[in-house]
Amino acid sequence: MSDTTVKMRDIAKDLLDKGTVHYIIGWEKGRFSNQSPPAFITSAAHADRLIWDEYCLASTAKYLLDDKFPAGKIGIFARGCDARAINRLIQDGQINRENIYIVGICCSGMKDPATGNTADKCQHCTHPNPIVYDILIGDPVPETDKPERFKAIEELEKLSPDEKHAYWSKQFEKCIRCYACRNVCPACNCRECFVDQYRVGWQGKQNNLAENQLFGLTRAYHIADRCIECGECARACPMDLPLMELNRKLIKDINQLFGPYEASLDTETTPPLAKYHLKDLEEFM
Amino acid sequence: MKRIGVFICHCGSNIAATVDCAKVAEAAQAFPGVSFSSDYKYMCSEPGQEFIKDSIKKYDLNAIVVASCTPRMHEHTFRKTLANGGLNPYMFEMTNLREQCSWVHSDIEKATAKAIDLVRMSVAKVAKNEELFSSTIPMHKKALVIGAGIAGMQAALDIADAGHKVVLVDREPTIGGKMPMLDKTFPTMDCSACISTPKMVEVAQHPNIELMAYSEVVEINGFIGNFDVTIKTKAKYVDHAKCTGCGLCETKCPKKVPNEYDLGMGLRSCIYKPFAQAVPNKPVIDAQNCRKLVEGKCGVCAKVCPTGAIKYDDTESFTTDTFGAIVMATGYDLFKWEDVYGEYGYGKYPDVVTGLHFERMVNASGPTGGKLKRPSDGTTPKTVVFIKCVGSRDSAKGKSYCSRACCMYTAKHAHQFLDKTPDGNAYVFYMDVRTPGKGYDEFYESTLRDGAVYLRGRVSKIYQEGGKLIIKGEDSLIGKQVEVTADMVVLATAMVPSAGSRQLAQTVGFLPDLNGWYQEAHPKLRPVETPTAGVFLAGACQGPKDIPDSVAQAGAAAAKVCGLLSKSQLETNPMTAKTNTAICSGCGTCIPVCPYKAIQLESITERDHHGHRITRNVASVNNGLCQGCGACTVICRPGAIDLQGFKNDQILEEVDSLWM
Amino acid sequence: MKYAYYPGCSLDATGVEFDTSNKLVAKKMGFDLVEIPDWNCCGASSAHAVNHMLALALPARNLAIAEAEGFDTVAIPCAACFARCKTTAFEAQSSPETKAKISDIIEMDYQANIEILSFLDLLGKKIGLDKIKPHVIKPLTGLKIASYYGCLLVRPAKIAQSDDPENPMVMDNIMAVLGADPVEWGYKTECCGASHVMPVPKVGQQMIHDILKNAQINGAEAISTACPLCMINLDMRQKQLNAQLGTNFNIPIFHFTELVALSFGYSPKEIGLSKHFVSSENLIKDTLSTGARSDGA
Amino acid sequence: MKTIAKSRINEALAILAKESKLLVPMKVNGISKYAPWGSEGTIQFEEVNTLLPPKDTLFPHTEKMYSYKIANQEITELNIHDDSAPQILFGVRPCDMQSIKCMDDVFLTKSYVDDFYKNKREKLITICIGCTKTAPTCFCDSMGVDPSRHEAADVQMYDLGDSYGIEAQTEAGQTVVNKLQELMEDQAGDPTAVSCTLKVDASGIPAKLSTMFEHPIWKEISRKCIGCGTCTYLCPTCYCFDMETTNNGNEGYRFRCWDSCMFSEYSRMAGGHNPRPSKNERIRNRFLHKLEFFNERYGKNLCVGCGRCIAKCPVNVDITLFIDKLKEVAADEPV
Amino acid sequence: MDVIEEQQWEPKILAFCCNWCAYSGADLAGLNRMKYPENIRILRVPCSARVNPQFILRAFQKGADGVLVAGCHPGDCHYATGNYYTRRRFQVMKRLLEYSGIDPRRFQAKWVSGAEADKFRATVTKLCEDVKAIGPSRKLGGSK
Repeated sequence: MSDTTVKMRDIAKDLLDKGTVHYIIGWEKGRFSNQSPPAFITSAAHADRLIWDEYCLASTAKYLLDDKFPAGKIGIFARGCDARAINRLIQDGQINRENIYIVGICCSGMKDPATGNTADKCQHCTHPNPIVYDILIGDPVPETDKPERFKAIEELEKLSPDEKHAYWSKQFEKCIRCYACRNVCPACNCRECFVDQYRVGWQGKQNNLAENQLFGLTRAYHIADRCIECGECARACPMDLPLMELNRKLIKDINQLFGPYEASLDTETTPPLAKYHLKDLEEFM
Repeated sequence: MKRIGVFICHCGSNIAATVDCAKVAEAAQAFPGVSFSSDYKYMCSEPGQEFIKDSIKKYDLNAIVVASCTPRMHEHTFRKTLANGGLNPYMFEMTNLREQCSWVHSDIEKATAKAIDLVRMSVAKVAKNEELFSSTIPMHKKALVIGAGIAGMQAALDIADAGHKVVLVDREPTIGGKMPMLDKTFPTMDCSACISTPKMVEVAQHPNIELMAYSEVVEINGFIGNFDVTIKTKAKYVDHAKCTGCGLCETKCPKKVPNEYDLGMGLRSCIYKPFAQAVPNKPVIDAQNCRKLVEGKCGVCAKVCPTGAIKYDDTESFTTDTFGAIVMATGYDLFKWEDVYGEYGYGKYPDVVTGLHFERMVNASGPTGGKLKRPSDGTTPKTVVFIKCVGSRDSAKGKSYCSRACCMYTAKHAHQFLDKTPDGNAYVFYMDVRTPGKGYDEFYESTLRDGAVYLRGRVSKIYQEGGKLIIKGEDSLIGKQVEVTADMVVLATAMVPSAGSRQLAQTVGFLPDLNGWYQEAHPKLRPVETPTAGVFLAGACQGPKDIPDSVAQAGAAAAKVCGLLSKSQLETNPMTAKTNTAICSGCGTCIPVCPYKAIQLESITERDHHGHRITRNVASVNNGLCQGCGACTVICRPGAIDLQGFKNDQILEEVDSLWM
Repeated sequence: MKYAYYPGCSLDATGVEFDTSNKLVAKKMGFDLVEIPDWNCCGASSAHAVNHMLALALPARNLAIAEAEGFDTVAIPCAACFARCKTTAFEAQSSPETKAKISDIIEMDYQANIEILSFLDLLGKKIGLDKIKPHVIKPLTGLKIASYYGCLLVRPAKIAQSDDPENPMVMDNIMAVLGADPVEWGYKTECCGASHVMPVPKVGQQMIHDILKNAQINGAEAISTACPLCMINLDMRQKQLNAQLGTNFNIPIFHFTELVALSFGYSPKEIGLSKHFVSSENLIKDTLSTGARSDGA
Repeated sequence: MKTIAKSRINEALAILAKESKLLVPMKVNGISKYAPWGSEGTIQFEEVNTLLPPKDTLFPHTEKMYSYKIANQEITELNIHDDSAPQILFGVRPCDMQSIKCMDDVFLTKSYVDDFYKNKREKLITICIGCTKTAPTCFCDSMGVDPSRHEAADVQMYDLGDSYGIEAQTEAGQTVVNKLQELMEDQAGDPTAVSCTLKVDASGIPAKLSTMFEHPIWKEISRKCIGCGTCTYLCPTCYCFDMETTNNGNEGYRFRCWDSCMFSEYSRMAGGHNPRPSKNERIRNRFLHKLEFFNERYGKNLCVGCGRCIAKCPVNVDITLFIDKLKEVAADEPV
Repeated sequence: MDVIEEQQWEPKILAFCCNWCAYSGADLAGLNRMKYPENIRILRVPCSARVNPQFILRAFQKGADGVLVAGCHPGDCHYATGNYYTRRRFQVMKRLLEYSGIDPRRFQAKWVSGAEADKFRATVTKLCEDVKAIGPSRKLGGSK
């Protein structure tokens, strides 16, 4: 058992015993050895269910949306990605920092349950260490800004319009509109998603290439300047759509057009599309 | 269920010549929701409008589309028609068949096809229209003018003369601003004080103007028609109710300090009026220097004051009031050249002065009684060099803009100097001479005839040698370096926004431009308005101006204010943004996007799906402030905030209708 | 403390006494000047007019060596060398491409992160006046001195990054610490015209003349310089000037470190003041004697 | 028994593909599903199961129902849509075969007959192939399904190593088999029986659940659910759908498309009230439907143990773990 | 679409115009009787900042052959700052469309003042020519 696991359990016990938090969100083992799904520990007695291993893939932060008005503090174990997700939710006015107690964990990446290789979402992680926490477990792991994470996008950009269209059609034909991408995404924190607003008619309900792609592009645009690159959407997608190739495209362009920006490193900086500069670039206007 | 009426206008032959109106009407008849459709020669004509009203009754129509000219022309006309016909005026859409179809196309078949599409769009949209009602907001018939320079005074007078109450605020102990400091005004050379001080008196005596000198606006809330303003009046230490302004205290005050009004070139007592004709013509005590207030000693003024007006325990006071409109007239300051122009000596050479110093020196009521004397040794300068664009049009050291007045006052200064010093030499270093104004160029010509030497080029260095100033520069016309030995140098320093104006703008709720000048609502069409409804601009606070321009703009701003104050209440435009609180998650992304600060988070209490009472934030739009641009609707991902009249579903329907 | 030291060609020749006094001062103040091994000419005065990349590559090589040797600061006495090095660093820092090109040419990795200081800034700013003061045992009390910076130490402003392009004060401050009395004058940063005296003597001489004259008028007994070229130019040509323009200049010119060294107690002989064209013997005698007196034995 | 050598299977498929649309397990565009034979991709007879269930052959993700035309606010034309055609579902696994039985119950019995389904079902021939190996997530035998065969299939096939054993189980099946006569030979050999490694004891569950509607267990197991539709859309038996109309000016059509009881707006009513406001109620509904309600109405579980939801749930909500947990807790005692 | 249709195909181009600049620019073009292709359909919005990128996606989904968004020049926005947001939104959007395989020439955003009738004419004419050159739109997620 890793000493991170031990620390997690001790901290959880302590927090729950002291009543600092009334429950804490972490991970536990699933039925199979390559499954470590999220866990909700409500009493110190259950703290030993907590586990930290290479299959803790799911993000913990999004669950805070299920309990926006908590009876007491919520404890949460957070890695770099979870911490940024928490910032996202705070900046979007969905949760209060005072309501949560963050146990930061420095994370050196997870494995893909299918292949056992480093999970895609972790391969391109630029912030493995939590940027916000109340206490921290482990020593910070080295961080790099991984410019190579835009390689795939640059490759796609080289294709002709027809090839691009073919590529994305092939992808969105697969989409079954289960909305797992949306539901795991910390930037998708609307009370009612545009796809559910049939009266307004943003999005048709039929499952066909056109509607699927409309959904995909719209969602990508909605999170364009707020995506924290946790990669959960791509991981959760049962049809293996390369969703980060959409998100990173937008991130790449926004950085290029309006200057380097990484979402949710703090809770103050206004996202690039919600502000402007008089001297902004004009490519074609 | 909508019962839509469609009316296709021939506009004589303007439309009918290129568009088969009957065919369009026929096609429209088949559009979903259309109950009646027809074409007509002139929809805007009296009978045309009657036709609409009759059809509304006859066919029980509840939404109307008129396809004619541009809505920018007749939208309002037809809205009224609907109202008279008993429909809500906003159950209306207009199709632009003239400017955007018949006039720009010649192929009848294609133009008609396009016309049918355009009408289909309007029908699709109107099918989603909802009744809108404009609310009204009360108009407080009182104006606030901030800054009592020539622009502020002029605006106040014009508004007051129109019979409206005005409060005129200035932070200085006297009103008047910079103009009374000047000696003469170009191009007419009439005495500046002689034409400005009477205005000051007029302001003071006007029954509709309440003067608040030595006061500052500290807080502004509310919106057009209802600005709640808090004004701070600084401690004067003199009870102006008792004071008669006899001036005895000033003569007896034992301590003298440099006089700001003379830019420190002269002295004043610590209980003082900035200058003889100050308005109000009563003194204040300078708390930083008064011995009584600083050391507790002295108290001479209190002893000598015949009316016992001295009040050492005076404190600052706050007043609050509500105004319908605000005029910003905060004017300008002079660019701090000493901070950056090292080549001119960073201000360490006493005989390098600004134009305003020069004004005070040649001013009969100035520190030298109108005699031109070198600050260093009091001798009369024989050779004076004038340098223009010090801080203006110089993005390297100062501002990139032109300060507009300098060319003229420099010409005036050169003229005045040569006038006072027959055997003197005036050199003017310039980049360009800009004299766009009535009688301006003639004046410049006359200055040349007076003998002023204009050198086209920049000065690279000023230094002292013996008692003299050496000015090294370039004459770009002969392409040579020139060196002038002079007794005095006068710098035409740039105009910059007056200190604190940016902060004040934020208090009011709009942003200054890149240079800190107040940004007009539209550079061409709304030059005296600000983006904030009910707030107007007068004078140099909007950008460098000379006196006539400032006065003219003040008049314009006043006219706008009078227009507002003549109403007892304002109809708000109902086509404003509106929040669907059920969808709004209170993320607040829309707030910074609104140029009018019309959106705020407000907390609402409701029961959640499990019946628990919860209190959460939602965006709320103040439709007194909202101007209906719709920027917020796009930033709102779930479309919780939507623009009435241009709702998301309306526009989507329009788009879809094109591909039916 | 160790600093890389780039003397440049002139300190091997006309400015040798500058080099000497620099080293004396360093010795007394207890910091090491380590000459950059195998340094080459910085190319000043000709290269940049001929080939842009060459003008960048020449100084870059020296800087790269210094970087490789592990120095974080290089001190450069010669104003021209200083200007060239700063320019190189500036261009490399502002464009990765340029940096890469340079490194490619010199076949060394030039990081462009070593700090480049004029000897003036090294003493007056980096090390600091308070470190100089304690060593002043023979104050130059009352010596009216005009601090002359010339052009290359302050221009172009965004490259030279002097304390103030229009009115620099470093040297004046140092002089004050030495007990001298820096005069307020107008020609601190005017060009001395060194490059004109050969091709167009008239222009060059006039420029020298103006500097000397202005210093004189403002009561300077001597001029302190921070550039070997200015130094030689102002010093060597006074006689010629007097002949040509009928003036009678006799103003001693110093490398500023010579004056520092003097106040540190080194003898004119050690410093090599005798190499100057305009003799400073009497002036120094008087000054030091008054200094001695004001020391108040 | 009658067999066909694996080497000749393509000939068999070619014959079957003559008269009707032939669907076979394939990996197309990275996703394994039942695709028309010959489409671009790789055939996967040896794989245990497809990622996508065969349910859309009978119950398409999006299904046009009828189209209409309007003039002057009156309906002028109304066309019922029927795109049913002869189909053969080849190589379907027993669990998925069971799921078709479940859907038959829903769409064809208890006095309601859904014509859109019926038309397709009647024209469908099912050729089931018994499993010789199982995936870690397979638990069909715990749900009463025999992994090696399914009686409801028209034709049952067995993997005998280098040949397939073939048995017709219905008339329709027999006619199909007859077409393959010349490819078939007689051969001894009996199918290897397999059983799943993942086991759960589902006995007595329906009865127990019927008393547990308010039990705290729901809150506990639903907590980690993210409310996406992965489980329902990959589930071979989930048959919930929504009906919508697309209106395009004066014409339009009505369609139905899959919906998921896991979506919050699935149960949201026009007025905004939602009887299943949180995932707590939604998970409860889904599991009760699978393991109780359906049992009460049709006498079988609506879970066939294919394990797709276990394999693909992004947060590993696991129906088998739930069943295990049910065993532990007493109906009245809170967890 | 078959050959015959191909020949008589006329592109349909949707133009979002802000009420204060682009739309009045279009009006002025009419006033001056300038001629431009019939393929343009103008949709009036108060400000270019009201144009939701989703509208553009929708248009391409429905089969628009080209889309134009036109607003006031920066600094001239009737609502002071609207078009600054437009500028950011659509630079990003254009790149996303291109990335999704929609020929960049099909989407344009342009500044057209109320006085620039000719710029409006030129813009829509060019857009129309470009689109005609590329051929019928391959619908977003659809086929030609």
